[in-house]
This record gives sequence, C-alpha cells and structure tokens, in this order.
Amino acid sequence: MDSGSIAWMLTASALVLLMTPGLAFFYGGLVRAKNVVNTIMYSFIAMALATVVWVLWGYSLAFGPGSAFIGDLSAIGLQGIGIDDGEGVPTLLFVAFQGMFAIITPALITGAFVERFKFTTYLVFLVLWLTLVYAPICHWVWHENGWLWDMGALDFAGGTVVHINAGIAAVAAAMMVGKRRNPGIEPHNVPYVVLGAGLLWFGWFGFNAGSAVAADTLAVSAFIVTNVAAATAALTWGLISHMRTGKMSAVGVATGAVAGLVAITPASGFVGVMGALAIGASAGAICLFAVDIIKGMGLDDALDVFAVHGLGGIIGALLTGVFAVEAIGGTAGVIEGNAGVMGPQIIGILATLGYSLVVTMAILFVLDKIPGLGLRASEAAEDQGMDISAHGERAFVRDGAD
Amino acid sequence: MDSGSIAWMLTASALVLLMTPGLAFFYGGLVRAKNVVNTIMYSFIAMALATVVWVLWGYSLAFGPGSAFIGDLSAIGLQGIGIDDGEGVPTLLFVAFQGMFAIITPALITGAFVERFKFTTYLVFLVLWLTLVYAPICHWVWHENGWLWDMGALDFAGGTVVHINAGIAAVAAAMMVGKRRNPGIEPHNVPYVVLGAGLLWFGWFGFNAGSAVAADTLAVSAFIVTNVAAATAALTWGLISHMRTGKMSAVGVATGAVAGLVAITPASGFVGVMGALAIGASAGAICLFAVDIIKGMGLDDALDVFAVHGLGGIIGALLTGVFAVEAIGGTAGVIEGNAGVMGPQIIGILATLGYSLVVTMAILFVLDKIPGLGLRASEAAEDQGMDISAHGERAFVRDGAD
Amino acid sequence: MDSGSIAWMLTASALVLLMTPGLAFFYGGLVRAKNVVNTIMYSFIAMALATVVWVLWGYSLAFGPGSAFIGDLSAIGLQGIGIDDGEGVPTLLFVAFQGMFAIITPALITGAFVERFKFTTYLVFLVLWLTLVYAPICHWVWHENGWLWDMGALDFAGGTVVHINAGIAAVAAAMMVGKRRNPGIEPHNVPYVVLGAGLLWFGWFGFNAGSAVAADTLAVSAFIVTNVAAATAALTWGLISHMRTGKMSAVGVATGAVAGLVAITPASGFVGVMGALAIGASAGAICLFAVDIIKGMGLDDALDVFAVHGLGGIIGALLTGVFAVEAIGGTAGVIEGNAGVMGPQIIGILATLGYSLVVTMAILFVLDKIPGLGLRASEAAEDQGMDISAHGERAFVRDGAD
Amino acid sequence: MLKIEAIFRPERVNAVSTALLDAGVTGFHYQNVTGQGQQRGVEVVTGRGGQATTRSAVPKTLLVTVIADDKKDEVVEAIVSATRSGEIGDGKIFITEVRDVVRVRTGESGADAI
Amino acid sequence: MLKIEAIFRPERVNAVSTALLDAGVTGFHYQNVTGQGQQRGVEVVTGRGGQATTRSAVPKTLLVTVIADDKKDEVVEAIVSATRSGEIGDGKIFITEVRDVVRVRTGESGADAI
Amino acid sequence: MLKIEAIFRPERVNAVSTALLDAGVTGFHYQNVTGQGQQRGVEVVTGRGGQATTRSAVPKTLLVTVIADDKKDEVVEAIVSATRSGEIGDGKIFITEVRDVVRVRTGESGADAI
Ligand SMILES: Nc1ncnc2c1ncn2[C@@H]1O[C@H](COP(=O)(O)OP(=O)(O)O)[C@@H](O)[C@H]1O
Ligand SMILES: Nc1ncnc2c1ncn2[C@@H]1O[C@H](COP(=O)(O)OP(=O)(O)O)[C@@H](O)[C@H]1O
Ligand SMILES: Nc1ncnc2c1ncn2[C@@H]1O[C@H](COP(=O)(O)OP(=O)(O)O)[C@@H](O)[C@H]1O
Repeated sequence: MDSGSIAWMLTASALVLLMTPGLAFFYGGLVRAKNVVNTIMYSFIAMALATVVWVLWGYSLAFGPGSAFIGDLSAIGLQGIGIDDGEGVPTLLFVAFQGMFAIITPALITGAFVERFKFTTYLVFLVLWLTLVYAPICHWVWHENGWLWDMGALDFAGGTVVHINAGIAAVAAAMMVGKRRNPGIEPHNVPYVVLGAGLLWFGWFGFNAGSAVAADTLAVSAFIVTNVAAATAALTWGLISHMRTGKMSAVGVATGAVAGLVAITPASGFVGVMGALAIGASAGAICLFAVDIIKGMGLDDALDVFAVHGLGGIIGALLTGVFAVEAIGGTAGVIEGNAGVMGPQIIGILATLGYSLVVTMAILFVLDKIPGLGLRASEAAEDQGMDISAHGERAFVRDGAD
Repeated sequence: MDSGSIAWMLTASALVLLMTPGLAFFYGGLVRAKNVVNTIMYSFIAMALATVVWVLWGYSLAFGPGSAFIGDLSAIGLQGIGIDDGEGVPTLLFVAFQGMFAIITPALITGAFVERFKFTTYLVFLVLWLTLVYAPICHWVWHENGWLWDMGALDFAGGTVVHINAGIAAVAAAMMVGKRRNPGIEPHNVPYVVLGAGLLWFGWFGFNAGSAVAADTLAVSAFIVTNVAAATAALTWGLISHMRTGKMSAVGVATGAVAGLVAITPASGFVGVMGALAIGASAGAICLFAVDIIKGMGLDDALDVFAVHGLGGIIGALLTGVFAVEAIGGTAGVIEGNAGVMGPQIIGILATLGYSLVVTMAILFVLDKIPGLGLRASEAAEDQGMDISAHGERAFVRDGAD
Repeated sequence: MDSGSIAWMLTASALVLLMTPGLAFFYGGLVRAKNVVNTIMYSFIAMALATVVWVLWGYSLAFGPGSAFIGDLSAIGLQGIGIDDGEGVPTLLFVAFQGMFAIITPALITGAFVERFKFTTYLVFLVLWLTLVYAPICHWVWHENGWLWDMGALDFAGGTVVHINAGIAAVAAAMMVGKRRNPGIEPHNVPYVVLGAGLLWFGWFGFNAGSAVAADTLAVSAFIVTNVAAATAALTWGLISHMRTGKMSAVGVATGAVAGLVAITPASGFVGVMGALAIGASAGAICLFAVDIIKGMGLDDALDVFAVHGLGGIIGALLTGVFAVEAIGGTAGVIEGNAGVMGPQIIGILATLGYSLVVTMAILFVLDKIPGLGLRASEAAEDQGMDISAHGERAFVRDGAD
Repeated sequence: MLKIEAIFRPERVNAVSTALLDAGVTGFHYQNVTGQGQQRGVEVVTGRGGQATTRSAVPKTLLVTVIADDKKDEVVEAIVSATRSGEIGDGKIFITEVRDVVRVRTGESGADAI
Repeated sequence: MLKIEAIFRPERVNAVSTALLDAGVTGFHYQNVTGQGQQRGVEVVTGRGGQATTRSAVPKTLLVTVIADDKKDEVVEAIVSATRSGEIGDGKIFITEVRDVVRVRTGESGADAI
Repeated sequence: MLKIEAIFRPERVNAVSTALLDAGVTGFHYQNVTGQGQQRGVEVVTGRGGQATTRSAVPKTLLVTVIADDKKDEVVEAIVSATRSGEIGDGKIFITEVRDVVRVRTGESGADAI
C-alpha cells in the first residue's frame, strides 16, 4: 500500500461526493423557485440511497468477477473484503470511490424530469436503475472481465458509464414522463447555477484524476487536461453565446464548463493538453447547438441532460480515440496513426446508448403501471410546485412572519 | 515522517475547517431571515476565536501531559513545538487538525440559543467554555494520561468530546437563556440547509478518516463507514418522515445525514460496514423521534442540538461498544463477545454529560450576572431580528434601492 | 517522484481553483442584487480564460528561463513538458498549481470596477494583463533567473505576485474607469459574503501550504500559520468594528479573515505561530482603517481591493522580513537579527507597485480608445444593472411567474 | 378610471397577462403576496420532518391594472376566465375608483395617461 | 365596502392575523415593504464594519383586507391593538372605498364576495 | 386625503425618496413589483445562452404615499422630476381618494394622522 496514493484517493473520493451537492445547486438554480427543494433533493437523496444500494449489492454486481456482462453476488454487503485487501490502495477505498460515481450518475438523469416527476417513484427508480442499468454497464467497461474492457474500449473516468448512460436515460425519462405543463423561461437563481458549476469543477478533479487510482503522473496529467477542457469549453460556449445574443449568459458559461468536463472524462487518462483544448472547444460548440436542436424536437429534457452529458460523453469518447497519446495512457489514437482504436469506442457508445435507453424505458414503463407509483405528479402538485407537494417545504420564506 | 500521511492530514484539517462554514449554513437556513447573519456568525467567529484560544493555551491544556484530568501550560503559545517534531506526521499538523475540532464544537452548541443570545456574551462564553469544558474532556478521552483513555473508553473521532459534549452544553444553554418570544415554524432557506449538510458530509471525511492521523487502511475504513452511516441515517429519517407526514422533508433528510455522521463519529475507527448500517439506521430513527419528544418537554433547544448531536453521540458511543470489530480497530465489541467494552463507554458518556452540563451552566450563570454581559438580547433586538441589532446588517437587500 | 507530495499538490491545486468561485461569492454578495451575476462572472470567466492563456503562453512567459525580467516562449502550449518530467512532483503539476494563481489574481482586481465595467473589454483586459503584468512579475519573484528572486526577496505564496500586484492594478482600474453613478450602501447578500470567505479560507490552505510544493514539514508550518493569521485578523477586525460601531459586522469579520490570509501569504513559509499572530493582528487593524481612508480619498475601489489585498500584501511582505525564523524557512528576519532582509522586501514591493500601476494604466488607456471596446458600460446599462445588460440574466426570479 | 386589483394563484400569472393584453389593457404590475382566506392553506412539514401542520397563509399573486371605466366588465371577465379553477382559493378581484393618472414620461394626465 | 391597508412592524404579522380572524374578517393578504416615516430608521454598519450609518427606510409589513363598511371600527381596533407598541414606527392604517368585489371561484360580486 | 401610487424604474428610488422628503411628505413605503406596459421589455438570454428573447415584464418599484389634498401637485411634480428620463418605461402615477387614516401609535385619525 502506498500512503500517498491512499491520501489522494481518500481526497478524490470526498471530492466526487461533493459533486452531488454541486449538481443539486447547478440543477436547483435552473428550475423555478417553487421546485428548487425538490430538484435539490433528487440529487441529495441519491447520496443516501445509492450509497446503501452500492454497499449492499451494487458494488458486487458491478465489480464482482461474474461474466462478461455483469458481476455477481460474491461481495454482497461487501462481505469478504478485508481492511487490508488490495494493492496500491485498499479495495475498500476503491469501493468508496466507485460508490460516489454510483451516486452522481442517477442524479444526473434527474435534470430531464424535474418539476413534474413523482418523488416516491423516483426512489424506486433509482434502486432499479442502479441495479439493472448502471451496474452492468460499469461491469462491461471497467471490470477486466467486461466485454467492452476486453475489446479495448477506452473510458478513463466514465464517459460511457456515467455520462452517455445518464444522458440517454434522461431521454428515456423525458419521453416517458412527458412535458411540463408550463415551463418557465428563466432560471430562478443564477448564483446557485454558478455555485453548482464551481463545486462540480472542483469535484471533477477527484473524478478524473482519481480515476488513476494512484497519486502518480497519470493522475497529474488527468488533472491538468480536465482543467484545460473545462476552461476551453466554458470559453467557447460563452463566446458563441455572445456572438449569437450579444450577451454572455452566465448559465451558458457554467453549462459550457460542465460540457467540457463531461467530454474530457473518458479522455482524461489518454490525451494531452492539446487534445484537451480540442475536446473542450468541440464540446463547448456542439453541445450548445444541440441544446437548441433538441428543444426544437419537442423533447422536454428540462435541463438538457442529453445535450450536455449524453452528447458531451459521445464527443469525449470519440475524441479519446482521435487524440489518445501513447506516451500518456499507453494507447495511441488516430492522430498517432492508430485508427483501430475507433471501433471499440463506437461500439461502446452504441452499446451504452442502446442498452440504457431500452432498459430505462422498460423500468419506467413498469413503474408507471404499478398502483400507487406512476411517473407523474398530479397537475395540482405541479402547479403548486413540487416543493410544497412532495416535501411540505417552501425553499424561501421571507414574508412578514419570516 | 510519511509524506502520504502529511498529505492526507493537511487535507483532512482543511476539510474539518470547512465544516464550520457548512454548519453556519446548515443552522443559518433553519432560522428566520432576520436572524441568519447572526446564526452564521456564531459559527464563523468560532473559526477566529477558537483558533486563537487553541494556539495560545487550548492545545496545551488539552494535550499537554498534565494529570489524568487536564493538560498543563507546557505548550502555551505552542512553545517548544519545533517544525520537525512528531512521528508519522508533524506535531504541528496534529495541533492544526485538533484545532479544527475546537472550532466546531462550540459552534455546534449555538444551535440551541439562536435568535436570542447576546452576541458579545457569546464571545466570552466561547473562550471560557473551550478552556473549562472542552479542553479537560478532550484530555480525558484523547490524551494517554486522560482517565477515560486510561480506562479504555473508545472514541475514535469525537463522539463524546465533540458531540455529547456540545449536545448537553446545548441543553444547559437552552435552559439558561430561555425560550424565544416568537419562534417561527418554517426554515427561511431550505437550500442553505442542504448546502450546509452537503459541506458537513464532505468535511466529515476529514473529521473521521483524519482521526486515523495517517493515510492508512484504518483511515480508509473510517472513510467508508462514515459514508454508509450518513447515507443510512438520511434515508431512515427521510422514510420515517414520509411515513409520518406523507412528504419527505428535505430538512429531515439533511438532519438525518448529520445524525448519522454524529453517531458514526466515535465508531468510525472500530466498526465495519454492517455496523455502520446499523448505527446509521438507529441514529436516523431515534434522533427523529427525540426531536419531537424534546420539543414536547418545553425546552427551546432551537435547532435540536441535543436530539441530533447529544443523542446521536450517545447512540454512537454505545453502538461502538456493540459493533467494534477487532480486525479493524484492535478492540472487539459485544457482538464479538467482549461485553466488557461497554463499561468504559457508559462511564465516558455519563462523565461527559455530567461535567459538561454542570460547568456549562455555571459559566452561563456567572455570565448572566456580569454587568454589561447577560445572556439574552433585549426584546426589541429579538423582535427586530439579531442581524440588524447585533451586526447592523440585513442578510438580503432587494428593495428598489437594492 | 513522491506520491505523498503528488497527492498533496493535486489537492492543493484543486483547493486554489475553488478559491475563485469563493471570491465570486465574496464579491458577489457585496454588490447590489442587479449586479451579482456580472460580479460572479468576472471571477468565473477567469477560470476559463486565464487557464487557456496560461497553458498557451502564460506559463512559458512566467517560468520559461528567459531573462531576469521575463520568461520566454520555449514552453508555449506546454510543448516539451513530458508527463514524467520534474523532480519531487511532476512539472505538469507545478504548471497546474501555478495556473490556479493566474486565475485568481486578475479576478481579485475586478472588485475595484464592479457594477460598471464593460464585460467584453474585461475579457481583453484579462488576456493582456496576464501577459504583460502578471507573467513578468511572477518571473521576477519566483523564477530562479528573476531579478527579485536573485536579490533574495521573500514571497512564499504570492504576497507581491498576487496581492500587491492585484491591489495596485485595482487602483489603476478604479482611477481609469471612474466612480459608480449611484453606489449602494449595503451588500445585497451577506450570507454569500460569508460563504465566499469560508471557501477562500478553505482554499487558501492549498494556496499557502501548497506553495511548499511538497507534503513536508514546511507545508505543515505554512498551513498552521495561515489558519492563525486568518483567525487573528478576523477577530481583530471584528473587535475594532464592534468598538467603533457597537455592532460586529459580519462583512467586517469576513473581510478581516481575507486580510489576514493576504498578509500571511508571503510569510507563510518563513514565520512561526507568534509571527502569524502579529501579522494577523496588524493586517486586521491596518486594513480596516485603510478602507475608510481610501474611501475618503474619493477613489471608487468598490470592494476595497487595494485596502485589503494591496495593503495586506505590503504588510505581509514587510512583516515577513521582520518575523522570518531561520529554523522554518532558512532565512532569519529582523527579530532574529538579520535586518538585511528588509531591503529586498522593500524593493520587491516598490517594483511591483510601480510596474503594475503603470502597465495596468497603459493597458486600460489603450482599451478605452479602441472603438467597440471602452472601459465603461453605458449609463443605461449601469442603471438597469449589469446582469441584464451584459448577461441577459436576472440573478433571482421570484415573481408570480417564477 | 378604475383600479382593478386581482389576487390569484401564482401559476396563473402568465394566463392573466395574456388575457389582459388581449382585452386591450395598456399596462399592469404584479407581485408576490401571502394570502389567507377560506382556503384551508397548505400542509407544511415541521419538527424536522416528524410532523405536518397546516399553514393557513399561502403564496398568491396580486396584480394591479388601471383602466377606463368602460373596460371594467371586459377586464374582470378576462381575469376570471384566466384564474378560475372552481376550487377554493381562486382569489378575488377588488375594484376602486382612481381620481387621476399621470404618465411620467409625457406629463399627460387623466384618461390619456392610462 | 372598504379596503383597509395597514402598515406595521413585520414581527406583528401573526398577532394581526389572529386579531383579524377573531374580528371575523374573511380574508387578507400581506407582503414585505420598505417604509419610511418619522422613525429615525435603523443603524446599519458600512465601510466593512468601520462605520455606522442610519438607514431611514426600514422593513415593514403591509396588510390589506377588504371588509364590509360596518366592520370598520372593529377591524381598525383589532389592528391597532395587535400592532401598537407606543414607539415611533408602529405604523398607519389607510382606509379607502371599494366599488366592487368579485369572487373568482363563484362569480359572486358585491358584498357577497367579500 | 389622497393616496399617490407611483410606479417607476428601480434605480430612481433614492431620488424619489429625497424629492418626497423635500416636498414635505411625512412617510411612504415602496416595494419591488414586476411591471408591463408599452415598454418592449428587456432582452433575456434563454436556451442556455444560445438564444435571446424579450421578456415583456420588467422590474419596477411601486411607491405609495398618503398626503393631504393640497399637496397633490407638489408631490406629483416631485415624483415626476425624480423619475422622468423621457424614455418609454418611465412609469405612471395613480391618485385615489383615501377616506381615513389612523396612526397606530397615537390613535389619531384623519388629516392629523398623515
Ligand atoms: N376580504 C379579503 N380581503 C383581501 N383579500 C382577500 C379577502 N378575501 C380573500 N382574499 C384573498 O383571496 C385569496 C383567495 O380567497 P379564498 O377565500 O381562499 O378563496 P375563494 O376566493 O375561492 O373563496 C386569499 O388567499 C386572500 O389572499
Ligand atoms: N403618509 C404616509 N404614507 C404612506 N405610508 C406612511 C405614511 N406615513 C407613514 N407611513 C408608513 O408608516 C410607517 C410608520 O410611520 P412612522 O412615521 O415611522 O411612525 P408612526 O406611525 O409611529 O408615527 C412608516 O415606516 C411608513 O412605512
Ligand atoms: N394601466 C396601467 N395600470 C397599472 N400599471 C401600469 C399601467 N400602465 C403602465 N403601468 C406600469 O407603468 C410602467 C411603465 O409603463 P410603460 O407603458 O412601459 O411606459 P410609459 O409610462 O413611459 O408609457 C409599466 O411597466 C407598468 O408597470
């Protein structure tokens, strides 16, 4: 065991945990004031529920040896993992670190269905989705027995497992739950959006540089390219926003940063600073236009989860193949003459898109039919705001009585 | 010296420092809008005042060799602690890390008397309380000469020293300062409460995993059980809240997370994941019911400090004895057949409750008598709000003039 | 390479990054509600723009060998820096860490011209200022070829490079852009100010203890003196505020903490705890009085950048020379009998003040003349608020439509 | 000239705006208020999630528009149709007389200024 | 029908609510406003804590209730007794005539709609 | 007694306050509202920065002061001069009659209570 790597991975795990409150504020600021508590709770409760699922059976299904398609129940309740097990860093630390990914991935999906999804159904959805969608895809990509790992698909920190997966599940959810009755046009709290983006950016260093699972030069490389891609995408989005509207939207710049962070995620252990600049610029530009196009298609993916995370993840997965540098991550990319790397990348993207879309829709279809559950809050609840109807709380109380 | 352990302990110290702004927002969101600045300042000023007390004499009283009951003045002003002193990690790093605990403990108490306590008196109280209550109890439990340490009482990260201590001091303070004239029924800002809980959860990794004082497997174990207990308690509290009211209160879930974090604190270096699940579930359920019971008793412990920290700490201290695993922390618990561990735990709890209650009341009694001090803000100040009366500030200015 | 040092420097870099969102809220809370998005964006966009400038040419100009006055273009686009280069920690990690300093320094300046500066011009200003002011001064002080380094000027973490530099640039900016038409008298959101100060304090551990560029005893020493100086200055400021007004302003305490953090910055690797107490107390007192004096001089340095950062940096740079302890940083100060240390300190301060003032004014003079740029937003934009006019956003939307 | 003050559920404000503009109203302003009437109120959770209580005062929107006398019925009708749900809590409309109106920009007064 | 507008200290809003319900009022609404009168204002700290200044405009609550003419004295009395402290800044009550009232839910108008 | 309600651009509130005090007004209160009139509104960015749209409702400040009848012209003039920019959106002043005023502190009513 290396104490330096333990130190870094403890820190990285804490950083990734903080991303979820960050997401809560990023999303929470974007909705209307009557839905902010609900939106925040979609994320925050994932910290509770996903952690419990993860230690009980999620980790085992994702990282148990199992087959090429899914793990097994050998580590259920983390049984058999001793405090001193593991090489480099303790196995329990890997469990903790990976558990933070299992928290944020379903939380990302919630951006699609905010302001109308039934909260109790969401809790059931979260458990099923982690079990039936997240754990298998995680196993495919990151377990040495997984079929995508085996094929050589590159995903350093979760472009497919986390972002494409959540992005397409968001499409499924937006389709199944339907449009909001009366969507707002302005975010209710822009500072919250920026605070959330700031915490996400900060936490993402744990996400990407932590995916080296060591305090080594690869972690350092992942760290710096993460920063560069976030910066470039934020700038690109901001400048295009300014060119199109004459004003530089703060929400746009914050979203651009997130799009850049998403896109660099799969690439962060494989590309250099120049690759990161290209990936950031691509994500900043493409995701911005995608937001409008998808809105135009009539899908009420309320907070643009597919445009930012789905598409950002796809851009990142593809450009990982293009810009991979052998001296960094051990695999050469197209630019270094290795076109063969693209096949597994494309297969990984398609498999994730297909599997997650179908199974997410199936889960939601079933939940919609179960008496007492159902996907959609009542019209009265939606009109009144989800904060009062689902949580019995008003976000901000400032009338005479305070 | 081990650079990995230094790296982790630097990080952990910073994380624990951040818990106090987290607490400021957790508490600040719960009060009415006219008292939020004051509530935040109770915590924030502790970062200033407790740090100064700690380096001047607090550390020496707590960790100087002294007797079984209190340290001494040998390290006053940190004299005699060289930059290279210490094993594993430098002594100065231990001083810094422990100093963060001395900040948050008195800040926790303030939840009991928000919206009415006189701010200047609070400053004096803080100095006296750290000196007369915190430093001795810290010495009893964590110094090798301390009588509770000597007896074998287990408190990995501060269940007695921090939480039971602050919780019972809160009872003393609520009794001495009396009820609010006109308490509100709704928190003024639920997002602040969740933000605060998020920062507390994040920082608590430093609190608990940092209490290993090394980047080792014990720190890792403490890290993961901390996360599991927080998650389980948040979920338990949320589900019971939903069963009782039909709505899942965000404040409830956030409070549940804190209760879980409190309860796992003494246990975090001794129990495994299964113990953490049990501790989290117990704290989530018991503290929730205790909130109502204590309110029913007519004590205006405004933000439920005793129900969450006092009782959470007691639950944790007892269950540490129950669930301790020898392979983890070197001590077997009741479940592993060592019933003898319970005696010191119970004695530790009772001693802390008794000593802290009596001395805190004595301090407040004296402060109440001192001309120019006194415990309670004037009625006019309380009506107008403590922000204007004690700080000359309004939290939110949004009228025409901005 | 030492994994412990890598772990700490990864963490420290992330911490310094977080300071900029912290600054965004610190500054954002101080302005009026109609300008908070704009104020936040001045900082947030620096995370994007300064990062890109830094990796493209900023690092090379600052840390390329070059001459005594400026680096060179040898590392443009970070070319030639391999993933395994460096000793102790990888060179790329030093690049990343230092890049965070290049983000926050220009962001600090913005406090001078909030509520009226043209946002697009700011983007151009930021690029020019980093290139023409920040990179050279950074080279002077921190590159072994730099003339101030060579002379033995002590600046552990950026008292001159960051704070004096930003503080005097703020004076230049306030002079060039002129006064606000209609300044407010109260901050619009005090909790944001404290949140920002909390994040700054937290992140500053990375700033100062990270400047040891290793997880060693020097980092530990820098950590603890940072905490002590922040605490002492916050307390000093708060107590003087209370003596003068009868109330302890939260904004005052938060500002005091920042002043203390500024002042300890150059000293943090050279002084001990007693020095830190003295530095904190000096900064807390002197900067408070300076705020009023400078306001009285009619300069609309809106958020007191010079009083806090400029003067705080000067106090720190001077007292570094006074309190330096040979056993800590290898250099004795005046108190240890080495008066010779003061010369380079004073020269460093004067050179930074002079160079930054002149070149910043020159940059702004030119930008003012360029058609389509110009320094000042229109009167209508200023009246309406910069949020709507520059970003097309309202910070808080809470009318019927939400 | 009449001042029409309408109090209704906040989620109706866009519908009311549209209806008023369709009815030819020249301007209006609105704001959030807290209202209490026959509506039992909303259930809020207290005691940190352990108990629920009914808060009788609920968020409402108050909109004010000043109109010429002859527009009264049309405007009232427009508001009613945009806000009526048939449930308790739909709100009320109060009508008062206005003595004079001044348009700041031009100095016009009386009916011309509406 | 009369409109009663009362402006008072924010901390009195619960007392006023109770007093009005006791006086048989059918509904009301209130909101935060900034008020300026003879009250010298509140002392606020400026200059980052270095100086104090008096801000003459202070937070107040404005409550509006529409009542039948014959309830006037009772309602005014209720408000006065719930808000009077005897210190400057207690506030004022303004009474205006209302021409008509409409209850949206039922379409009732006039006194029935109050 | 007259109630003067003035709606104007928020940045003018200090100027209006000063002008009113100069005109001898005894008190007033104001609050933020959202207003819609001839002003085309403000351009806001939507679609996460990709598009701009005009939001017709804009932030305004509503100020209310109750005065004696003979002060009407002076007060209207004071407000107009403090708020007029000549651009659309300057705002309007509405004048209504007040039947009675009560000063809570003293119980005075009528003109004495203003
Ligand atoms: N007499 C009144 N004066 C002022 N406001 C009133 C009055 N009566 C009702 N309101 C307002 O109208 C709202 C709706 O009234 P309520 O009695 O709940 O329903 P309904 O109008 O459907 O009978 C209340 O929340 C309150 O704000
Ligand atoms: N003429 C007025 N028109 C409108 N509001 C007024 C008027 N006079 C006073 N007020 C309001 O009443 C509040 C209390 O008035 P003030 O003169 O301070 O105390 P008092 O009513 O005790 O004499 C003020 O803050 C203001 O909001
Ligand atoms: N008939 C009206 N009733 C109520 N408020 C009005 C009315 N007409 C205008 N207003 C208010 O006055 C503000 C300014 O009016 P507007 O028509 O934009 O400009 P102007 O007064 O310069 O013609 C509007 O935003 C609105 O809030």
